[in-house]
Amino acid sequence: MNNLLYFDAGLGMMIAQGAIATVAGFVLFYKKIITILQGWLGIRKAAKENSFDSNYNKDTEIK
Amino acid sequence: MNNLLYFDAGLGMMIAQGAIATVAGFVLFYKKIITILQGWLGIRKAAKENSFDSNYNKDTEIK
Amino acid sequence: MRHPSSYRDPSGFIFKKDGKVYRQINPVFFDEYNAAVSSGIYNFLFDKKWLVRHKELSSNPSRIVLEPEQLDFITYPYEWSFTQYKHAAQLTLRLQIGLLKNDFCLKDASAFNVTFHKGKAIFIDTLSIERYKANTPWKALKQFNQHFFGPLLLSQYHGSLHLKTLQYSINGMDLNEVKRQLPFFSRFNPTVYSHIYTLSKSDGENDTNHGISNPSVELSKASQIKMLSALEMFIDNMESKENTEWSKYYSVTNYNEKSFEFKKDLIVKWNKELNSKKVIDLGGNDGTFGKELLAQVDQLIVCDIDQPAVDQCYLEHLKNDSNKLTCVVNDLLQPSPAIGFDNQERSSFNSRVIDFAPDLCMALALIHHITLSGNVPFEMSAQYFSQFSKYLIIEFPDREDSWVEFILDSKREARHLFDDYTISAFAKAYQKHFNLIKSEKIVGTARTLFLFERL
Amino acid sequence: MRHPSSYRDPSGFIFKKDGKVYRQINPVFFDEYNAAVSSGIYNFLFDKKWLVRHKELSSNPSRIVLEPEQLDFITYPYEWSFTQYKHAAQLTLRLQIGLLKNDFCLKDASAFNVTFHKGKAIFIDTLSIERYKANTPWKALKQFNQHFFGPLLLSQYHGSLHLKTLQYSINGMDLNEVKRQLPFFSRFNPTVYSHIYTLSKSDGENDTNHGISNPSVELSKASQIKMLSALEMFIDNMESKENTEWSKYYSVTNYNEKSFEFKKDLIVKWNKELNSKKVIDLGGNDGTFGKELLAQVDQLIVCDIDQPAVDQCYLEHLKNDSNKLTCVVNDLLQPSPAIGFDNQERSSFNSRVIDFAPDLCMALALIHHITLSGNVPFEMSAQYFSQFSKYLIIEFPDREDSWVEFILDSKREARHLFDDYTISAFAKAYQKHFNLIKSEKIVGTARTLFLFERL
Repeated sequence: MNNLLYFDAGLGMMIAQGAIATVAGFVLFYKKIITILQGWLGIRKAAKENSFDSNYNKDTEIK
Repeated sequence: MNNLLYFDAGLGMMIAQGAIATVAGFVLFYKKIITILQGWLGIRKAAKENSFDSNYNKDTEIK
Repeated sequence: MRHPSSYRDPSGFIFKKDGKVYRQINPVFFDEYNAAVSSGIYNFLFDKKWLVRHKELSSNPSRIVLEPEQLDFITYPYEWSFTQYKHAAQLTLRLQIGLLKNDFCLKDASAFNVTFHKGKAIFIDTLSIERYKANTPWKALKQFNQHFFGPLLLSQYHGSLHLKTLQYSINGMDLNEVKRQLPFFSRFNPTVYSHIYTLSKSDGENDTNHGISNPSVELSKASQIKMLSALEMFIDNMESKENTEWSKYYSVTNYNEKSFEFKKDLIVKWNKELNSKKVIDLGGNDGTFGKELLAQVDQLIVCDIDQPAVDQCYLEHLKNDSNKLTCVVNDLLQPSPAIGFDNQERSSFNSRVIDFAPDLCMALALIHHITLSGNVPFEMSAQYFSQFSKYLIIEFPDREDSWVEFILDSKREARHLFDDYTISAFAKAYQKHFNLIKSEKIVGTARTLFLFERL
Repeated sequence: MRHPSSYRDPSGFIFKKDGKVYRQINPVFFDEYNAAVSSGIYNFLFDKKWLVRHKELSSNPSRIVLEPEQLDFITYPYEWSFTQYKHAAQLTLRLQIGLLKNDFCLKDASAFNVTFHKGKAIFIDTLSIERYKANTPWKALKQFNQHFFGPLLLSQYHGSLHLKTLQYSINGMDLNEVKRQLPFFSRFNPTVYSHIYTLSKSDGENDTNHGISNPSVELSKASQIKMLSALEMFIDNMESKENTEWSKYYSVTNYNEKSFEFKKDLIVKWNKELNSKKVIDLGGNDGTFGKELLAQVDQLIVCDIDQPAVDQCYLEHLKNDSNKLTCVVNDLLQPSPAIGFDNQERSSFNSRVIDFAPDLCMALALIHHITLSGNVPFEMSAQYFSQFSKYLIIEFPDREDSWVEFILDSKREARHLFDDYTISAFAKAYQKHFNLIKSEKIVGTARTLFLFERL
């Protein structure tokens, strides 16, 4: 009954989002710590080429 | 290059068939022994309904 | 005109003329064809009902023309239930074994070479049969595993989604992909190990072998027969354990016995008046209702989205040995598309139904799924059904029906968007494409049966 | 006329008139639309180039009509390379996060809501944007995972076959199927575990929940943004390691530097004479040759069967920030079929190319694959190409070409069936559908470039 999904979000899925968000909070916190530590140690990742953002930002075309 | 397959059997595949056939020989031999043993012990599998053969054999329709 | 599905083999091709299908044989294949004729192998296979019958219409130095028995409705591998797929695989192996014993063989093992005719698997590519050269291995073995054994194994372990493989991968499933998805313990089965694991190693070898000369490779006929028999035996023992919501459907049914019989009787009565000879039941489940018409009709096609239900329908039918029934696994919300080169190699489900030209379409217990789960407006489904046949028997479960209630409940805050799901809106929309001949409420239910005639 | 792809959402639909696409909004959605307009959210997203621009054409109590910016060529998810798929997924998440911050949200997360325009991912389903109700979870999360995250994960682990998922499973991949195919260790990643393993448990629950009342479920906006940001970060870091024979192609190329430049120059020169503005390169690999035309044309579509090559093409193109290039993963021997309800919901690759109406088709290093690997006779491929454009530049590698030799060698005993693969047979067959304008041998190779004009 995949088709139900278009409008029916699925109750279990809605409930699960609380747990997913909590996990995500930990992940983001952890990444932040890592980034800060890397900053202290002078490690910096090169900005990725062709990231999603670069795609839109450098776009100078005039509509 | 899946498309090559229509005519190109693939050399490795051709060579492998010798080994596959040898394995199959063992499998068939083993099954035969089992069947004979089961015969001695009076165990007999019920003929399967809807097997491939029953499908064609019981067909009494006249062309 | 050459049929678009028939270009891969330079030996000849299928063409259509005045609505009939013919097969042309090119001179490059004359020797093979004549050898087969004089050995009597074609007749041998006709008698076994393994090969579609043909007669030779004409023969001259530039071409031979055969007229095969005409098939009304071709099903493709991705429309077969598990047991159908199994029987098609077994037919291919039995054919190869039978041919070998007569010094012939199959030059390919495409699953598209098989279809179902009079309810049974039948081989339809006559030009795949050629003379056997002593001690040569079977060059179609890997193709057999890619088209048949791989999809069957995966669907046995992981469900019938994998029987659809050829729909998106017309040349079969790469054996490395099959291997990857098999459970670890499967490699301890000698048949699986040798056919999938061993042969997957030779997949993609073409690229690296570049330049290597071809040594001759030998395999005795007896060994090849052993290999094929063991594989056939393995396939014969395969079983699908799959069960879906639909298999439970009749146990949690909304019908009591009486309503059930009432509905059956109504369909039989109405169809008797219509005197339809070709009927297609578009959401036929296991064929429970469709089969009621078998006594009246010449041909019945039962389709359903649910593989286990269709499998049940096929198994029942084998028991009763009817020659009139074709079973098809098909999701009406995403029916088999036209695929292959120029999207013309394998035609769509829709166009095959239109070619089949049924007198009557049945759509029982279907409209609420299409409308509420698939969000297809009534007018679109009406138009869809109207392209197939003159008459349509369609069942409308009203908002009080428990299935409808359940689906509506699941929409929650979007529920108001479906306020138009009513019997009057339904009847009005359908009457843009059909005349309403009659309708009758199924006693004891919130469902109504309609008989429409196309405008 | 209502467009067949646009029936699922009762809020409104797309229709075509005089070759232009319009969007009708039904009264049921007026409140949402007006709220979006007065908040300025549409303009905000237009400026970010995340949402296709539209202007309001008319408004009355029964309907509002929008005219969106017209897109010349729509690509579907199953035609995207890995990075394209990733960027489409990221766009959807960024959009939802951006909307949340402005008290709006996406009511669905179908991958068909995104396509590529001027080289960049763009959201095209304006009516998916509705007001956010405080503390409600994202109802499209599971759909997002079925359409985007699942296929991306599987293709990361198991290859780009899995990017084709939506072609045969138009509602996305069941998360249980995704889970089953993920490697064991993947569950130790918190993002994968929570989005795939946790949510898969709720797949299929609809059937059993029957009758349970709906408790209200809450999730704060800040938590939802965290959840989406972590998912977006994970996706941003995904990489496909896949490599196929084609990626090796330019390293084992049959060309020396000089022949390569010669071929480039020839194409540029010929196209200058033709003055084509819309070009499609049907076997364009990573776009090496197609891109030579960028200075001359307004629009270029580069297609290839090989996902890594197309990905390379897309990445290159992002660096150079061209607005003219569209990249498509497509197998010419089994191009994307027309799928969905009545096979009309998503149109076929062929019909989209015909609608795009290119001035010129290019088929470089393609004909030997189509003819010898795919066994498509010259006449059929000629007819296929002729439906797309007036002009055709096609490269013919003769029997002396090393690739051709390799393919012919692999046919072994069936080799004689391909004796007709010659430049004269090719030219003769193609002249049934085209006038030969000119041809020129590529120096230092066994290949000839032809320029044809449709009869």
